[in-house]
Amino acid sequence: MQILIILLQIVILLAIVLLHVAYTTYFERKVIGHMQVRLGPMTVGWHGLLQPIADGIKSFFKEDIIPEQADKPLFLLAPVICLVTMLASLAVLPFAKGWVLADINIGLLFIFAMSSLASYGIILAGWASNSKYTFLGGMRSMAQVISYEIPMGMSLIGVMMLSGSLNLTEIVNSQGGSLFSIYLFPQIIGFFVFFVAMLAETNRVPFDLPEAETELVSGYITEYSGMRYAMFFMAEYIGMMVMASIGTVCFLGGWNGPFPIPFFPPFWFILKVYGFLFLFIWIRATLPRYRYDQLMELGWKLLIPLALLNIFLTGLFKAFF
Amino acid sequence: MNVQYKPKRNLLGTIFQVEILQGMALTLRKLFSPPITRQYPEEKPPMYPGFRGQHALVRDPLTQESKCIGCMRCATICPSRCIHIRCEKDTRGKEVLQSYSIEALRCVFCGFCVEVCPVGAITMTEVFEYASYDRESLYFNKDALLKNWDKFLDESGHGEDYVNPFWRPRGLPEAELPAAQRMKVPEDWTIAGQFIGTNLRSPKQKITDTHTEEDHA
Amino acid sequence: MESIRIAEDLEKHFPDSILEIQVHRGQFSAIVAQEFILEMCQFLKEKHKMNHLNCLTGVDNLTRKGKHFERFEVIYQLYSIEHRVGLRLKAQVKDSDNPCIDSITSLWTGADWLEREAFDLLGISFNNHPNLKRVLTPDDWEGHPLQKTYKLKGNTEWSGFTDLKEKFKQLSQFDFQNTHVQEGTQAND
Amino acid sequence: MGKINEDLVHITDGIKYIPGASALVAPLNKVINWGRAGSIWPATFGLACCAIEMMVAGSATNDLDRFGIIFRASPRQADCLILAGTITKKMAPVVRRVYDQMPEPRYVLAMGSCACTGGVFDTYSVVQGANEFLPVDVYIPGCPPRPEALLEGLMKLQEKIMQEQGRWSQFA
Amino acid sequence: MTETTTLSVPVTQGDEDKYKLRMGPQHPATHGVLRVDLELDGETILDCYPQVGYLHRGFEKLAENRTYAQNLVLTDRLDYMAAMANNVGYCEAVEKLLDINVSERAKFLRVMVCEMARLTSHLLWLATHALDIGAMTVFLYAFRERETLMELFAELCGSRLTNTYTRLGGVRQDVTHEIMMKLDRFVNEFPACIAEYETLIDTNRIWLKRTVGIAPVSAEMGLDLCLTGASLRGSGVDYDVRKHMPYAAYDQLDFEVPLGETGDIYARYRIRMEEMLQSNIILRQCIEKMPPGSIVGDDAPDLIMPTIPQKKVTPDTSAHQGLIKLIDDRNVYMEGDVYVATEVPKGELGFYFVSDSKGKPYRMHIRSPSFIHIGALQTLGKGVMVADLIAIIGTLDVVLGECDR
Repeated sequence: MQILIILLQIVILLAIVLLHVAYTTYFERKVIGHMQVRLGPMTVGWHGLLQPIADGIKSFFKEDIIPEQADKPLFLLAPVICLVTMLASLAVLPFAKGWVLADINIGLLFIFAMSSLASYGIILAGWASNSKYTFLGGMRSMAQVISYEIPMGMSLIGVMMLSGSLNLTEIVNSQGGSLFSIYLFPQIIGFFVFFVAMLAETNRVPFDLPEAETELVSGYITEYSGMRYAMFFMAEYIGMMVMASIGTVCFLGGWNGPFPIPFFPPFWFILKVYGFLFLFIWIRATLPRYRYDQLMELGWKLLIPLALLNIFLTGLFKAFF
Repeated sequence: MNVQYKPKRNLLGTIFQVEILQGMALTLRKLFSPPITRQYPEEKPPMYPGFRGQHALVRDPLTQESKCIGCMRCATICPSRCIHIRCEKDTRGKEVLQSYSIEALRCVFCGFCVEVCPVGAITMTEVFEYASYDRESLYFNKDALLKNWDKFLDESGHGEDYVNPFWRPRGLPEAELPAAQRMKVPEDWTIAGQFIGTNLRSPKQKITDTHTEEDHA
Repeated sequence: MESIRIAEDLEKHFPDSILEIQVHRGQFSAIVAQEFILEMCQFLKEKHKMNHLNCLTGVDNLTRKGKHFERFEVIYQLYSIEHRVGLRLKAQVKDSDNPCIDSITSLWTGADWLEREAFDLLGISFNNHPNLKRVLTPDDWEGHPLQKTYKLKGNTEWSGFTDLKEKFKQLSQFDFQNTHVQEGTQAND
Repeated sequence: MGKINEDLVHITDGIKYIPGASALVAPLNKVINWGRAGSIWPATFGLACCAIEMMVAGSATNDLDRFGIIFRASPRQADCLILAGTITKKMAPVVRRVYDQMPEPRYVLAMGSCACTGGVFDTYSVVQGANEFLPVDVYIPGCPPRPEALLEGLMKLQEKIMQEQGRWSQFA
Repeated sequence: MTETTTLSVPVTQGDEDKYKLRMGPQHPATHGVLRVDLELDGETILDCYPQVGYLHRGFEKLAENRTYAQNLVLTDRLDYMAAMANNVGYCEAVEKLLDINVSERAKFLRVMVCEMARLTSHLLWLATHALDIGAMTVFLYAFRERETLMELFAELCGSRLTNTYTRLGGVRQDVTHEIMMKLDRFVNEFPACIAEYETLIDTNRIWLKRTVGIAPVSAEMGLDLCLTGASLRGSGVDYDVRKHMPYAAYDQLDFEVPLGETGDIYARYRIRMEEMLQSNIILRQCIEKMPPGSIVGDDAPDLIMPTIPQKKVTPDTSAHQGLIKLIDDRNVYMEGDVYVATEVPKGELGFYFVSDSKGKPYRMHIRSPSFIHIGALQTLGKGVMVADLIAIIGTLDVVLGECDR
């Protein structure tokens, strides 16, 4: 019975998240469209509301090409790795008090582990396609993910030090005593580092080098078509949501808000996640793209020292107050 | 003249990312400004007389036939050689147009044929929506070209006295035009009413011009 | 200094090579023999500061008659940005079957591609050119299109394109429309 | 399934396979066609002048995104090839290869005189019409066509897609 | 182009430590059908070989088979981002060759459309250059203003992109009051639009990082590579055909030529931005100084030019003959050759004509700036990174229609 309930929970969660993914693409197209003084999807459904569904149907019934020279098992495996790891990270996210599938003690670590694993999917995709652009995209992604995992982890150490726990629910709860009940202000440097690293982790502008359209065609997904491409696409957007959720949990006080909402506790959580997603899109509409070596430089020469500084300051704070 | 560069970013600007925030403020402002998109199938783009669109042969209101006299000038000038004309002598020894066809898919829409036509028989209409599933249907023969003209008149609401600026270019002295092209045109198509630089106008002209400008606005 | 003075100066230095100095619509050009073209360009570049190479191209004089004209000539249009004056050299290439002239890539790197183009379209080869290959037409193209003997529609079809048409014929049986029609006929049978 | 995949792997350039699905479920057919018509993704592939008008069609004034049309850089993710410009003989094999790399169902729009018939360039190096080496679905006249004419051509293509029967992928 | 099907394993083979990448002809950032063969070490380019010819349409051969008037149509398709400027360049050259006079008003109209074409071309350059570097919104903002100009072209001459506007001895259509009012409004609003683009990129740190100090070209190097236009002026060489060999009405107008110093991508970007403002100033002067009169010169030939020189035909002798007039007994088709250069947005566009006293050019050579700029890519592309190469292709502002002809 217990298992059935958990399964039901999983199914509900997946359904909601996947629907969200679909409509995040719609949201992105609409918002970027309006920022670029145009309209975005309009004709498929009322104001283009059925657009993601049409895209999904089309992708599902599209021919699935496996290049002759590709490493077939790995080629098939790569999108699955990407998607599954991203979906797995959803398990530990607390959407509200008690609204969590697996309330484990090392929640934060688990998410890191999963997002690192997801990069295997990308690397494998780049390798297995046996094409030059995908290979370059895969390599770029590998370097990028590795060098940005470090500042990201370090930026969250401050949060861990303040809350004294790796459990995400605990982290949310411990933010009560802070300024405005969020860790954003005491951890402002940490937040900055985390935010930049988050953009890099999810391959968003200005760090979208692995799939930089004008340089590498579509980077590591150049050779994927139809449903497999859609899986990468979904993984990317779920990744965005997971990262936004971590930001919400660690820096913005999770589901806590100015006043509680009856009947629907995750309201504030979801609102904050939407805020993050909007920020992602907003940045995409505004900024140009870094160069590969500059990206590395930023990660190693700026973000890691800043994160270390943050840890040092947080330590001082902990020691004296 | 040497290029002017903007001042270098200062420390405060570097820390608070001022220039990035300015850019983001701009995009956010645009999010709430009205989009400039024309919703095409519902809203048509503005069309101006003289647009070089689908070809048509003008149907003469008197004879209900084409005005073409078969002088071959259009076929001669056509840079892509897409106009094919066949003329035959009738019983009285007069050249009569037998067939006239335009391969619309080879045409480059330069308007030379309209320009050289001495009688204003061929024209390019403001119709541009005629994509097709095959090549054959875009090979217009004489009947198709005459039908194009009827369709254009129906859709555009122009009367039969429609004047294409390509038959009667603006800004040419009347004396230089052949008789068939001396048609009645709006005031500012003639030399007398043409636009003159704002610094060169006499004070009296300025008053009349502002009047016409208001009319246009 | 005006163009005519420069041309005269050039004639003074290379008396045997200058065949004629022409003026047409106010533009000066010197018809020169091909031997010392590199030296002449160097002279103009260094002494008269003609440091900008406007244009380098070739002409096939097969159907054009002139006093000094050979079958092929190479045109060098030079310009001095400092003195605002230009001069055109028209080098007559002697051998009409195997035209060959010195390359000026050592003076202007930019002449590299212009010479390749002249080679590609007219068949004039350039001595000491670093990379004299076809540039606009495919490597296995036959003939030089701008020669007067070459027809507008081409003398022969390029093999790459005939291959492609062959391939299209083979692959078109897999096209949706075609497979569909076949199925329809089968069903009727 | 397995056999199809083998077929796919063995055809080198023209990776394509249309399983002749004879049993049709009409509503499903309709839904698939609706999905396809509602999300035509053309490959980012400009050849010459018409490509500029294609870009204008994608820009704010006309906004192809309204119809769910977004340009994909990789032909693997594209559904439609807009031949925007003159196709030369040197370029033709490349165009063909891009087409071969696209997955079924795929469509071809010939935009402008040059792509349709070669236009004014009746010369040694220009292909006289894309249909010499590609199955073209829609011809758009104009040199170049207005961006709205391209939109009209795309809507003609949507109409064509909506009338298709049984153009399913290997899932069928 | 994605080279999946013919690839070998993409790793080091034997003692060769080079990774070969063929970029294009189908690639989003090659501005058409340019192909660049790269040899990479990681992401650094060791060798770079541009390959062109994928849009070689046989212009020059075709021109030898068409009359001078018909060839005007071809020039539209050269640099299709600024067809007007090509029309003007071609007509200036043919007028020089055949010794035809241009009316004063037509000269101003030509300058006007030339500068409008410069704006459309530079806006398109800005849009694609910014898109190449990843700023996608600039693309759409720049197209917004470009569209205003395109509609003005459509209103003026009936076509948006391939205008075929000029004629030998003048232009085809006069402007109307309405067009000039719209242009006036545009000229007033345009500096604000430039400021808008600059908000997004000009001082943006990522933009600066991607452009400052990348692929610097010194003055000597620029001359050696035969660069022209903004690419040469970015290195500080004061060479602008509009000032050096004034054509149309440029000698009657007051404008400046912006010059850079460093010759890197940023300098070229700044120059083009300044050039847009200068074009705006020229347009304002055109609105102010447009002289009255006919739009064609007194001895302008008819569109259908005779293949052999003709005696003077007065217009009224035959209405049938349309605009034939005044190819008088001067021998216009005199044997000879001319080279006439004009400043198009990309650089110096030169036409070299050889006439053999017939109605068709014996030889027409087009000195296209893009062709030479792509040739320079071979030198500039060495030692930079792949992402920089994209930026360099963008900053050279090449258009393949003009390059391949």
